[in-house]
Amino acid sequence: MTITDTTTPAAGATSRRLTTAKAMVDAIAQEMERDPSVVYLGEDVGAYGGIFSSTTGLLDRFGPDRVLDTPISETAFIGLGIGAAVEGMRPIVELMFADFMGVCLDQIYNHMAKIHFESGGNVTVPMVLTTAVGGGYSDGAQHSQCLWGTFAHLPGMKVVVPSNPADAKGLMTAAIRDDNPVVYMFHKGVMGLPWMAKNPRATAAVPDGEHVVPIGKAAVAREGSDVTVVTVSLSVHHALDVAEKLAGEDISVEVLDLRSLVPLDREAILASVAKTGRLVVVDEDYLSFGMSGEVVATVTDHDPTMLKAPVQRVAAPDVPIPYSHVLEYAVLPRPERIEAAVRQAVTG
Amino acid sequence: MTITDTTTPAAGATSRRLTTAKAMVDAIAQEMERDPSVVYLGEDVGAYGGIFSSTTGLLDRFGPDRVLDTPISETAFIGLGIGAAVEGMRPIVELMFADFMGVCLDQIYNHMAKIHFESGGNVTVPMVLTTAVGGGYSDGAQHSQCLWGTFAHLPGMKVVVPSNPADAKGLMTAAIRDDNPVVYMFHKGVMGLPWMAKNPRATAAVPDGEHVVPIGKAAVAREGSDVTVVTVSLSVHHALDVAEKLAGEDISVEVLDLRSLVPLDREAILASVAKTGRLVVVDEDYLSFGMSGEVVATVTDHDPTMLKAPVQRVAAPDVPIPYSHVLEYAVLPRPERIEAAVRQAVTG
Amino acid sequence: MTTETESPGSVRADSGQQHLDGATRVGLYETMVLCRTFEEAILREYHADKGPGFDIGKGLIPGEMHLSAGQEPVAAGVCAHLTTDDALTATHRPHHLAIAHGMGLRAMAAEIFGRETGLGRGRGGHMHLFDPATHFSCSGIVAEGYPPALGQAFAFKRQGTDRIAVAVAGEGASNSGAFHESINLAAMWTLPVVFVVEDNDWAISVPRDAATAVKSNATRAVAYDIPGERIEGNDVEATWAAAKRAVARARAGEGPSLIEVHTLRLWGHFEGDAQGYRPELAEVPSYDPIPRYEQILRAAGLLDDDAVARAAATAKEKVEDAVDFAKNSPLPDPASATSYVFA
Amino acid sequence: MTTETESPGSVRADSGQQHLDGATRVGLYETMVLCRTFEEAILREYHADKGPGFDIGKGLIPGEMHLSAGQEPVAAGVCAHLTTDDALTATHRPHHLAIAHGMGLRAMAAEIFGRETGLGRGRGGHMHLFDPATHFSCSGIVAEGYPPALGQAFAFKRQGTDRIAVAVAGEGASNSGAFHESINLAAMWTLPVVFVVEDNDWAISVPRDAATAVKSNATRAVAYDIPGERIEGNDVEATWAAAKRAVARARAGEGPSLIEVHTLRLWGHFEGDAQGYRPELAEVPSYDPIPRYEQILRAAGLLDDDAVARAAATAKEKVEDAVDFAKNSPLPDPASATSYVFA
Ligand SMILES: Cc1ncc(C[n+]2csc(CCOP(=O)(O)OP(=O)(O)O)c2C)c(N)n1
Ligand SMILES: Cc1ncc(C[n+]2csc(CCOP(=O)(O)OP(=O)(O)O)c2C)c(N)n1
Ligand SMILES: [Mg+2]
Ligand SMILES: [Mg+2]
Repeated sequence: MTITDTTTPAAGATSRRLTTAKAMVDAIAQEMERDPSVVYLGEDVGAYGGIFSSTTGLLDRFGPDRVLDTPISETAFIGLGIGAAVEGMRPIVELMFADFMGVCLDQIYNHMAKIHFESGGNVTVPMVLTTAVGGGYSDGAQHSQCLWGTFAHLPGMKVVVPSNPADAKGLMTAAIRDDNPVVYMFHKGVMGLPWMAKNPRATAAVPDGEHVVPIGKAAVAREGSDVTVVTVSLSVHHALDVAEKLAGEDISVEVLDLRSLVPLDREAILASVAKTGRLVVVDEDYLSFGMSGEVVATVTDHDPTMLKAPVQRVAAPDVPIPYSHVLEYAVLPRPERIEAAVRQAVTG
Repeated sequence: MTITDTTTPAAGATSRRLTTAKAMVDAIAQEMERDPSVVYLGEDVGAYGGIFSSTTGLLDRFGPDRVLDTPISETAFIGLGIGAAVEGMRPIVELMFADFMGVCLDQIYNHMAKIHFESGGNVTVPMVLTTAVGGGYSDGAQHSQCLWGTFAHLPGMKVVVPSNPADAKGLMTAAIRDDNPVVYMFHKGVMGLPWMAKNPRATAAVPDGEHVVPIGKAAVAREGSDVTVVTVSLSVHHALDVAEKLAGEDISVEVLDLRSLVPLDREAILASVAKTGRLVVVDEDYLSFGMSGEVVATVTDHDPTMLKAPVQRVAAPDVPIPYSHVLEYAVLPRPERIEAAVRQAVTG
Repeated sequence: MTTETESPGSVRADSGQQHLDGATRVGLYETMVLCRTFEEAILREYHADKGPGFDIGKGLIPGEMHLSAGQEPVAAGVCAHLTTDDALTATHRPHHLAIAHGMGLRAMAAEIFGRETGLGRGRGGHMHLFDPATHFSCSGIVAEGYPPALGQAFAFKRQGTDRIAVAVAGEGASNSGAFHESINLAAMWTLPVVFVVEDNDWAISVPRDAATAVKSNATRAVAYDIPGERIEGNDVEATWAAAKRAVARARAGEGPSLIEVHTLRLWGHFEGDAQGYRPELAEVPSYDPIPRYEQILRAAGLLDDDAVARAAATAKEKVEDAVDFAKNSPLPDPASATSYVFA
Repeated sequence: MTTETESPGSVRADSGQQHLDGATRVGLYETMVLCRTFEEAILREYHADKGPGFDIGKGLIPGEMHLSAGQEPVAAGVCAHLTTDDALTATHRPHHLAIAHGMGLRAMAAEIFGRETGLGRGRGGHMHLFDPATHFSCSGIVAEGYPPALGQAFAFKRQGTDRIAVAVAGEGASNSGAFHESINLAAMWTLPVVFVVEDNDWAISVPRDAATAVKSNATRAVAYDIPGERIEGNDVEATWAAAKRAVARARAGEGPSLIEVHTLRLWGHFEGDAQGYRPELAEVPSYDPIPRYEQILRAAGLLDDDAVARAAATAKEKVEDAVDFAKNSPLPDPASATSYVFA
């Protein structure tokens, strides 16, 4: 077993190159093998293997008692997961798109997230809620959102947002073993799906065997000294691309992959900003009242004078995600917008 | 008619002293009188008059065709409001507690909030969603939340949060007349209910006749020069109490009542912080990924060097609202916590 | 398979008395008395120090208080067939069900008083009673207590036991989405759940007739192809009999059933509710099911003055012990207010 | 009140042909052909430039694409009774309903191509067609198109008109909370709504039998005391007849009805769906309702080769005109990406 808090597998461990989706399934399969109380439920998670390949092969391997297709009754089947978790199982329940949270958010945030607290710690809800997020392929305003800011605002659930295959495996293993509810938000654009444009980083080395990435530790995806880019998920890939490009111009960009919003690794944010004094936050979720503000406030809670220049926030500008490609790309934090923000930060 | 962007009624207008609840009803009744397309629907809004007196007397005055008790089917009746608004009515729909949003958020944020955008501006949804928020009376984790950060994060709806009777009336009038969906969040603690502890400010002068407070303009509830407290709703009352108290010690506190989160009056925040250089954000909603971070980021987007000291954020510390009075008061932004934060800000 | 499946929507006329022996009948009575005694004590303590006037946030028991007086027949009739290994999910009005299901009164009372010794260390309050020992839970969100019961039933089934889950909601809740989704899923997966609807005619101030398109929620069982029964008259014995069938069906692995009991909200929706909207208000006390059942058992020779007094005294003793325990328990430490968010 | 109320859950055997005159029957056929022709054109354009390989985000029509081929009988049969003053709310699979309801093909196509001339100026896309002219809307969230229809019906009723709203969802949607809440509320408030369930046997890869506890959703009408009918065989004329009754009832102020049509998903759930989960895949094309209806009308002497060719040509012309219009329309200006959030 490897335990790592960086994206590089521990020395000595063997590894294979996998897509993020396969790495995620790898973790689930290993945990299902290890622990009979792990089951996976959701829509089209059986024969279909998950619309975004989050469960491919699991039905064949573990059968319909462990991998269950549900009716389109998110409130009922997420609630079912909660009750099963309360009775000692470790269900993984898939909400097909995070955009659908509105049909079942009561089970998620008034029950899954609060029971442990309301019970004074006497009841645990060891459940993983997996859900697909993100846009970039013209799926319109109801199928393209990230919404992690919404989940992270509501206390009682951990919120994990992997950006790459190794983390997808390691964070999934940690999520399943966690005694708390964990929302595991996978961006379609990092899954490495054959039918969707992807960054080359969506396929990478993944440690074999057990691999755990502790929840709550950010990763310095790239070290740098001039400016800090704090981000998560697909935007990590874009930020790394931008950092590589600007390295040629002697702009040294540090990219911090938060990996989870809850817990938020505030120390890592402060450590990086202490070094660079310049901050760009890249968030594919909506700009206002979300992650980008929280990252900024982490700094100003501590010491606003760490910031040598205005913070650049690159996010979806408080507009529903438009369908038309040209409009969608105008609102997403595409590399061009990130690059412009980084340049602004270093010159500002 | 008076149009005002301060909390003081325009000179010359007559006024009466009303509770916030009565002021809200006053606006609704005037608009129902004026516009037959205005209806009010929700649970217990008829004979009961609204659990928090949001509709007292309306049934008697306008009859059951205009003031409609609904089944406990929030998804259905909020959706009904949306469809009616699309066809030219101006429904006001009450979600009894904001805490219940999870049973109907899909209608709210995937439909009410997005239809105008998705239709390229061709369809309008002139609907008001009223909802009670806030704690302080031991109603536990599912009935005490503010959650305005959640609503404000999701684009497409205005989010109004009145703190006092005159604004409650003026913002309600504006909300009903607005061609956009407006979420009108009234804190139980500002309603002036006879059966709940209240701040004396919950009863105040309210202009007679038509009274409109434009949505999106913050109010300087108290001028000051040493430190800015940015807040909303019940916390405005507490902040004013603290400001009064500290005035005796020659600490001059400016209190900014945002009045709406969407639109957010960023100019008002910047103007005040430019003057004081010190910022305290008081938010009864959860600390992280919410309003407090957004207020801070408003400053750092512009110029972080405006901040002479760490920002103090006084909010619910990412914990579900506890039932037991001693615990609840420990997590709410009570005057003591605000006072301590203000002192820290001015000395820090 | 019980006979109800043949006609799932029909209302059963026989109250089932023939199945009950004397001890069981007296037991039902005693359970009802214990529930009522508890509620009366809470009522007293709740109002003891809300004044001057009525301030909901004041007193030893602050906050909303939904008491269940009048609905004891449901709790007694259903829970008689359960052990504490079975799960029960209740609503914002949970006390009678918690007590009938065997929850320890001390920890329950202490939670209602917001004490560190409470079931939830004072974090939950009266709408949030979580008791791992009796697999009891409740929720303040209407109808949203149904879905978690499915998961408890799912786990019990997986574990190869005959344990079941009972999910309770009010008639108002039967128009919520969670009701529909839960029953369909339980039916599809043949989960050992008994769905119970407590029809007390009111959802706060909204009468059943203004909210529910059918006269009987048993009719809705048809929509899921499961047995459904409606019990009229707040009849504890008929409830007992219907629950017996439904519980047996669930334990036998035959899947869920739905039982609606026409019961009575003897008091207001919550304390402080003046009930101005309730036309039959003056008559309500005359419908109280406990004196009525007492008369029946007296007539059957199963109760006399002595037995009635003994039941009252026993209940009083247990309840006052719990209330004393609660009042003498420490309040939580404010410094611990942020604990227990995560395990 | 129509006779269905006597036995709301029963399946009607008569397809209603006797009510249809020849022109109506040919009209139904032509509507179906128009819908199909549109879908075939979208299919062609959608796949024209997704390669190399298949990249869902690429091409003139990017994103998810849910086509309705096979479900034309529902659209034709229901919409024949509507005018564009009536409202219709559809699902993620909306094209057939939009077309049968009279939506302008140019603005519709332009929206699907993401153009500034589209119904939503390219903001919405194929799951978000909003047309004030025909009171048409749709939603990508399963079952959540039902509630807004209630409000349209509510407004129409208030306005004293006999306009109605039709709400359409798939059989998979019938297990969602919004389905239940909406029908109950419409029944309670006697709203002029016709609820339609398109049962195409599948919810993506999940078969109806694995999701819905009853064989017929008409049965669920019982749970709301409204008439319910299920049409077997993807029968456009039976659908027409059932819709006629339901629409008349709604217009007469008698309240909602529920109609389930057993229809056919001729293609994948969305484009790119290999349908490996679908055992009967090979036979599916043989169930195509359009050739089958064509045979019936030929046998009845209402269609011949010429008429069939004419219908095809007319449809093709309209559709290709719309597609050309769309392709020749300007893309939105990226600088306007943040417009239209607020009015
Ligand atoms: C989803 C939701 N909507 C509204 C409420 C507010 N509320 C609390 S109890 C209640 C009435 C419930 O009626 P019923 O289900 O009949 O239960 P009863 O109170 O009669 O026991 C309402 C509307 C809530 N708690 N949750
Ligand atoms: C609330 C919600 N859950 C899940 C989905 C994902 N989803 C889209 S279509 C679909 C299947 C819908 O099945 P059905 O209602 O039968 O309609 P059909 O696709 O067969 O026309 C699912 C699960 C969704 N859009 N909304
Ligand atoms: Mg009730
Ligand atoms: Mg289907």
